[in-house]
Amino acid sequence: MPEAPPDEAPALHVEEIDVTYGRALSALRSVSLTVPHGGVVALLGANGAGKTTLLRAVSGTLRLHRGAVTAGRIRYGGTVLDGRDPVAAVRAGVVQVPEGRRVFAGLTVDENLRTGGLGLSRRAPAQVREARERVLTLFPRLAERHRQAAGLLSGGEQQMLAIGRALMASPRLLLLDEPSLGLAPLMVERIAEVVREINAQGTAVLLVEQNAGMALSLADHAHVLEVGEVRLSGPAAELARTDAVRRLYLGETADGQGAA
Amino acid sequence: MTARTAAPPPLEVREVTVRFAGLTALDEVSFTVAPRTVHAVIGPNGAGKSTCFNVLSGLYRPVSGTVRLGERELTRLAPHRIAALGVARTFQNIVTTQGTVADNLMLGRHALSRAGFAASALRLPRAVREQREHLARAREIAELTGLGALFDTPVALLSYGDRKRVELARALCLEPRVLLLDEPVAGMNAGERVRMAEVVGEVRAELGLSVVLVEHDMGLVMRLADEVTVLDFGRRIAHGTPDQVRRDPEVLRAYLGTGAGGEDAA
Amino acid sequence: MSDLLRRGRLLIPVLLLCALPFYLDAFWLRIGLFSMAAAIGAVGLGLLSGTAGQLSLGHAFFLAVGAYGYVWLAGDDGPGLPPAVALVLAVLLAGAAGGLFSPVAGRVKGIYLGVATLALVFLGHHVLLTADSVTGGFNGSSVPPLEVGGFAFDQGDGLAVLGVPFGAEERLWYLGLALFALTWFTARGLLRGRPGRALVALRDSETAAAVMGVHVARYRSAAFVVSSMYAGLAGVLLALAFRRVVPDYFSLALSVDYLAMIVIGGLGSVAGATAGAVFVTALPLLMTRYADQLPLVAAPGSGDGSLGPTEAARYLYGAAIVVILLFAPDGLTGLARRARARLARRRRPASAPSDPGAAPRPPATAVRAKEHTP
Amino acid sequence: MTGLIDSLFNGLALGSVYALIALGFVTIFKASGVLSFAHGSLLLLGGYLIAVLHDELGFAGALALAVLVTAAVAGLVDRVVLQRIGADPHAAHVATIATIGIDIVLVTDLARRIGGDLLTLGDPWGDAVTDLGPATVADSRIAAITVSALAIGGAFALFRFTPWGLSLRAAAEDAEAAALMGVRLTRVRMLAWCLAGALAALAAVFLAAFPAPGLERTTGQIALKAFPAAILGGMASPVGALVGSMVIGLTEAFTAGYQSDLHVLGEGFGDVAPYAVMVLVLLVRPAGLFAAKGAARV
Amino acid sequence: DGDDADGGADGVKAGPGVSAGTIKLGALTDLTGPYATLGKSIVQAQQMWADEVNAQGGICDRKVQIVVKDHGYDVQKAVTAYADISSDVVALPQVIGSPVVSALLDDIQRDTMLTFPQAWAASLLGKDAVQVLGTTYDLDMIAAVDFLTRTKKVAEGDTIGHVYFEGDYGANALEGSQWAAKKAGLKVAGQKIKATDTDLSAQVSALRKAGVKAVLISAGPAQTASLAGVAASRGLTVPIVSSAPGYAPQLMKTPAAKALEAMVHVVSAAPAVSSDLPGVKKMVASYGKKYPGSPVDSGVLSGYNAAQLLGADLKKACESGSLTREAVVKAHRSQTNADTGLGTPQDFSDVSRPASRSTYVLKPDAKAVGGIVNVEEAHEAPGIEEYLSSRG
Ligand SMILES: Nc1ncnc2c1ncn2[C@@H]1O[C@H](COP(=O)(O)OP(=O)(O)OP(=O)(O)O)[C@@H](O)[C@H]1O
Ligand SMILES: Nc1ncnc2c1ncn2[C@@H]1O[C@H](COP(=O)(O)OP(=O)(O)OP(=O)(O)O)[C@@H](O)[C@H]1O
Ligand SMILES: [Mg+2]
Ligand SMILES: [Mg+2]
Repeated sequence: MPEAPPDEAPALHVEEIDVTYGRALSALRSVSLTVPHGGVVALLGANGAGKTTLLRAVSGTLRLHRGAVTAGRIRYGGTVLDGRDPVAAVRAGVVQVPEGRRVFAGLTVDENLRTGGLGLSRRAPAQVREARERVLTLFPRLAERHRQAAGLLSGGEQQMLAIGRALMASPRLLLLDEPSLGLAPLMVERIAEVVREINAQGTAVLLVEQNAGMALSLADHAHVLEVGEVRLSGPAAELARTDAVRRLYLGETADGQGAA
Repeated sequence: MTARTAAPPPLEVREVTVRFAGLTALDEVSFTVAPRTVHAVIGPNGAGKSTCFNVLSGLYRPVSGTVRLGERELTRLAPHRIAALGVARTFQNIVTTQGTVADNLMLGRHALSRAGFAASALRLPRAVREQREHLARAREIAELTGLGALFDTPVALLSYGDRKRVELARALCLEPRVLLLDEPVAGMNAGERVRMAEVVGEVRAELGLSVVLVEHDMGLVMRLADEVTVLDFGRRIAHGTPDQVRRDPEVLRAYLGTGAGGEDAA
Repeated sequence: MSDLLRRGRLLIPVLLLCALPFYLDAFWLRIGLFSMAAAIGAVGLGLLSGTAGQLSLGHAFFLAVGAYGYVWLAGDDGPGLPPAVALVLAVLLAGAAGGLFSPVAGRVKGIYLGVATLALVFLGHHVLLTADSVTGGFNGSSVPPLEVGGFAFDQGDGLAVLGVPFGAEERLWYLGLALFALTWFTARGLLRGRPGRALVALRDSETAAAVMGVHVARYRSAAFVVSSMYAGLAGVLLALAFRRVVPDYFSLALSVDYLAMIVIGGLGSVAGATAGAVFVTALPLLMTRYADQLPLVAAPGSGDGSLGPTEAARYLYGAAIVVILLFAPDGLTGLARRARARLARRRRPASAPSDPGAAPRPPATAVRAKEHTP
Repeated sequence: MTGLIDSLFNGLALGSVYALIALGFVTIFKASGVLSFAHGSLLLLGGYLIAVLHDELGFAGALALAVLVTAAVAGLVDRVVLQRIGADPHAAHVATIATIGIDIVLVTDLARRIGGDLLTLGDPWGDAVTDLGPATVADSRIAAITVSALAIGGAFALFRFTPWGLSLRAAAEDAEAAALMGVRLTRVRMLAWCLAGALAALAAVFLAAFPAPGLERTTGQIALKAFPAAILGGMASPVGALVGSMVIGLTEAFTAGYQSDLHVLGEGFGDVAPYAVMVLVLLVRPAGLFAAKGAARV
Repeated sequence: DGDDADGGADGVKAGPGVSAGTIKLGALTDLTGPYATLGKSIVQAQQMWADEVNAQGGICDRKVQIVVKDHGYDVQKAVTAYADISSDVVALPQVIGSPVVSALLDDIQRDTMLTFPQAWAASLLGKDAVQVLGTTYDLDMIAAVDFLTRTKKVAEGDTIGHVYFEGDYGANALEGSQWAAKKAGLKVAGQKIKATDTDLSAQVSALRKAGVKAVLISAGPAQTASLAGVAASRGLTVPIVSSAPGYAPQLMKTPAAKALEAMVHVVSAAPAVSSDLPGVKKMVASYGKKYPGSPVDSGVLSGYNAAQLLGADLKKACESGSLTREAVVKAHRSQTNADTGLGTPQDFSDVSRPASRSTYVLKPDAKAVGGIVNVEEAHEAPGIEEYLSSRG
């Protein structure tokens, strides 16, 4: 298959895509967004807005859900991603951390990490070890449990593993689907740091979050999806100030317990 | 119909210990859930909260310690017996069955309905009537939890957050006296969390049940909980009202982090 | 209202089925009879494998229990009960046999149970051969005709209705029809009622089911018992159709056929099981009869290398299974559902695209929330 | 004494042939969740190819070619038919039934070609035997034991250590997540079928070789005996397949060898005993001896 | 179907399967199942017979026609096939597969459809319409034991093994061997096997453990080959005597051929196809001409024999002026010394007794036609009468 031409500053361009499930149910309508090289872009939206769907479209797993991109283009650097299989995405350096972790329950933590590199054509053991070191320094907890079956880890532990697993493929663009899902506040901070760190190391991030506070604090650019369409988009800081976002996603009017 | 009106008996957890190959997931944990209160169990990931739920609902057997609902000892009971006593739970991960929302809610009515194989096979009038009544009640509960519109949609087609609602609704269909919620609002945005919080508040008031709540959203915990128990590495490190707990240095260190409880409406 | 409509839609096929004996000859009636018997058995298996997700390769065994149970109970070397009573007892006997297996059926899951039940087929066959005082051994024994209120379901006196001679086939046809109707009614009641839902829950998530108050082991075994009872009934009907029972018929191949029926028909629905049963039963018989009319199929035994009808039939049958599943993984019912949806859309093209029929059920993977991701 | 040793060797030999087949079942099941009813026909295909080819190519050549072709056919069956039917493991039961159809077609065709003949595979062992003190063992048996030992070891290594093995196990756990990691689901799965096909062809050799008179149209049916073996083993690991097969093989050999002492259970109990044993084991361990550790939790 | 078609001009009363111009016979055979080889041979042999008869003007001035239905050893198919053809055939010169025969017994009796099953179990005796041709399995085995003792291969007090198929073939054979063994003061070590067991190592171990001096086998060719091969390789070089269905010429192409020639004898009601009975020679010759390339095995012989016997019955019925099924059965039962020149004459008058009691002893021989040669001419083993009366 055509590999992505080694492209110095690849960016993700999602151009006016429509997505339908089972030839009938339309989940996204002419959605566009761009993740610049090395940038962090947040994607907010209510349940069912289509956030996960968008990620599926990019990572090429729509087909597994009887879904398809029916219009528009998805390009990453030189590679066209829409209608391709996940391998193409991984090869191009785009790796998704699925919603709800989806670690391989029966495999040990170690083996889960090893699966991270599977998409890539042969890598030097040194590289692999390096990647592994990096992950384990990010998540010491995993090092402690590396022989345990992943299915027996706690929610948070699994989330770390899921991210770690993705990082093993040393992606250039990381698609995170609700990484804070079910994580303790402390851990949410950790993840936030991790995201920053990963980003600092040059990996772009497309971050789907319900925790708008965290998302907006991380992202430099943000989009808000509503029932399949982009409702708002702009610099994160600005969005954080619009009432719609404050009310719906930062839950401020609810009571004082808003995001910082 | 069968909404249990009598005040639920207290739920006492006494020195429960659970071990898995190598690690102690729960270490002599004790707490009591007073009738009609919301009791939050919080703690870092891997502290043992879900394990605790699994003990309460009979999925795990503790190596020592007891769990009592009133004078009934739960520790040795099979899950379905515990359910029959009116203890319902949701799962942190979503565990729904195939079929529509309705099907799932009707499963919730299982323990409350009687029709056996023979009765259903021969469609005896009482079985038919029973079915109709329970369906009606299920619909009410769906409305209550904001699933009314999705009542006949296959669960498979729902988004994550909606499936969470299905779980809550299914648990409520059991007309529980004690409701165990494992991270009910995970994966919802602030707006929806507020709605969910309201729902929990309502049912608690309406049906007068005790709620045990596991949640990482401190905002929600503060809003709902009457009492909070904090676990870390399977041990109970703090206990008290939300405000006490929230200021507890141990808790700050182990759980909330320097950013304090404020950071995470979500 | 809609209920009435549905009743109405049911009425037509029922009438049709009742009229058939006046137009079809023995050969066709026989095939129909076999199909109805198979359908009863398939519905039972569908309940177990389709609804409760418990695979069973032991169905042939329970068919045998039913068939032999009836023969022995009604026969002279048995207690020689009135056949009608024997029929009922035979069904219960099959149920009991299922019950005896419930320690396994309640504990063992999915394909493990499937292969475990293999044992039943072989054990059963072994017993049928060794206990020849009861079973008549290898040569089997002949089946006493059923009699209800003095009316015998066999060749009998040259009774003729509307000038059509009513032989065994015609009479048994109506018996089969009645029993099948019973099956249809009860099975649908089960599926749509409380037990059905509990079983589905069991299949999808044991934990969820248990926590919602389903007694896991009991329901597993209950499903097994019920399905064996349907199998038993099917067995009796088959015995009556054959007029003789022989051990070799109740082989593993038979079990496999039943499995094929429910999947080809479409899992989880009574209609599906029925459709599948007709397909799997009738097709090979018809093909073996008419294959020699196909091109390049020679009459049996003529010359070397020539393709005999049976072979041709086997080829076609095998191919048919594959092709159907290729184009309708959700079985014949799925095919029907989609066809109906397409028609509906043709009728009102403006309609919203998302009607249940059109959207293929999402893959089960999307459904099964993994139990292990906390 | 000699009786005992004899039965022991028969059992081991039998077991090791079953192991080759059971391993096929396990691999296929892991990769696609399918319980393959077409395995018997693949086995027959392999045997038939060797039988017709060994004259020109000699045994080794014929074997090599047969293994390749059978593997290819198995792979194609999966890729062209089964994966079209439904790649996700929960549609597996449909594919399972499809394998019945495939089996029917293949067997019918091969049976037509074989007719009533007893085909010989021209294997090097002939009816040679080796005298091991108390027992004489057919060389073909010794070969069977060695080969399957190697095959099992190889498969084990494949599963544990190679990327393919890892991909296979990952995909078995969660296809979508595996895909996200860049696992080529279709290819991984297809390769698994190829492996199973190759093993089937290999097994055919020993099923038709000496103590048996040759390859018959019905030889494929013996694959059935490997079902209980695979299940006993837990459908999860090659090791399980091996142990399960040995249990079945030995049970069969001993019950047959001591039939006269068991006639209380009725003559010919030997054919039933393996299944009886399987049921007993499942009663104690519902998911087989080497069931995948209960990694499920909530 | 020409039920009440009262014959043609010739005034012969006709019945089902008989019209003015043709007599239809049925064959429920197995061309695609485990007995495909046997089925093919019989079908071809009987077709050849029909052609010959028709060439000579047919029977009763009617052409003979055989309707062949292949059930592939599937009972359900067989039952449907029978229902399909029963109304327009007069008799069944071939029905393969004991389970099939058993499944059809009642219908056959009801329709008084003269039937020659290709199965030789004593359990099929005593049915008016069903005729087992030649000896039954048990008689063959009695002859086998007699052969072993007479030729001093075993002596009083020895143990002999008997490997037999489950089902009535094996069971009936075992009856015979056990009875004969008891008389000769021998012990029998039985080994029951299935048609799918083609590797008899375990059984051989068991037999060796039992210290047998000879082995009887009532199974299929594959099993006989395996038995001989394994026994030889395990140094259990004892005489083996097989029932007729346990041998097929194809075995001579297997590695076991040596062992077979060295150790095996076959007991059969029919002579070896290589025997020099004029009838057999003629038949073999014309079969070879008609079906070059098809092996000439015992199936051919028994099939052709059955056809000829039926032909005789039909002629007789014709002479008596009626070709109804009842008449055909009656004609058949009136044959007390039917000799086709293909073996021993047969007596069909007593429903409960085997039609013949004398058995040939044969021996595999790679070079001979049909891979087998006569060793002993047909003779009735001593004690047969006693056995039959004891069985009542
Ligand atoms: N497999 C599927 N088949 C059909 N429809 C689907 C499927 N998955 C999602 N949908 C529908 O597509 C829409 C978007 O779903 P999606 O999961 O992308 O929402 P989301 O933004 O991720 O919500 P959440 O925050 O709850 O995860 C929803 O209406 C959902 O019902
Ligand atoms: N079935 C099991 N077998 C082995 N270890 C287990 C099992 N279940 C839980 N554990 C371990 O027990 C510890 C507590 O797990 P638990 O799921 O209760 O944590 P938690 O408090 O729910 O965390 P989270 O908030 O992330 O859900 C974890 O370290 C986990 O690895
Ligand atoms: Mg989502
Ligand atoms: Mg938890």
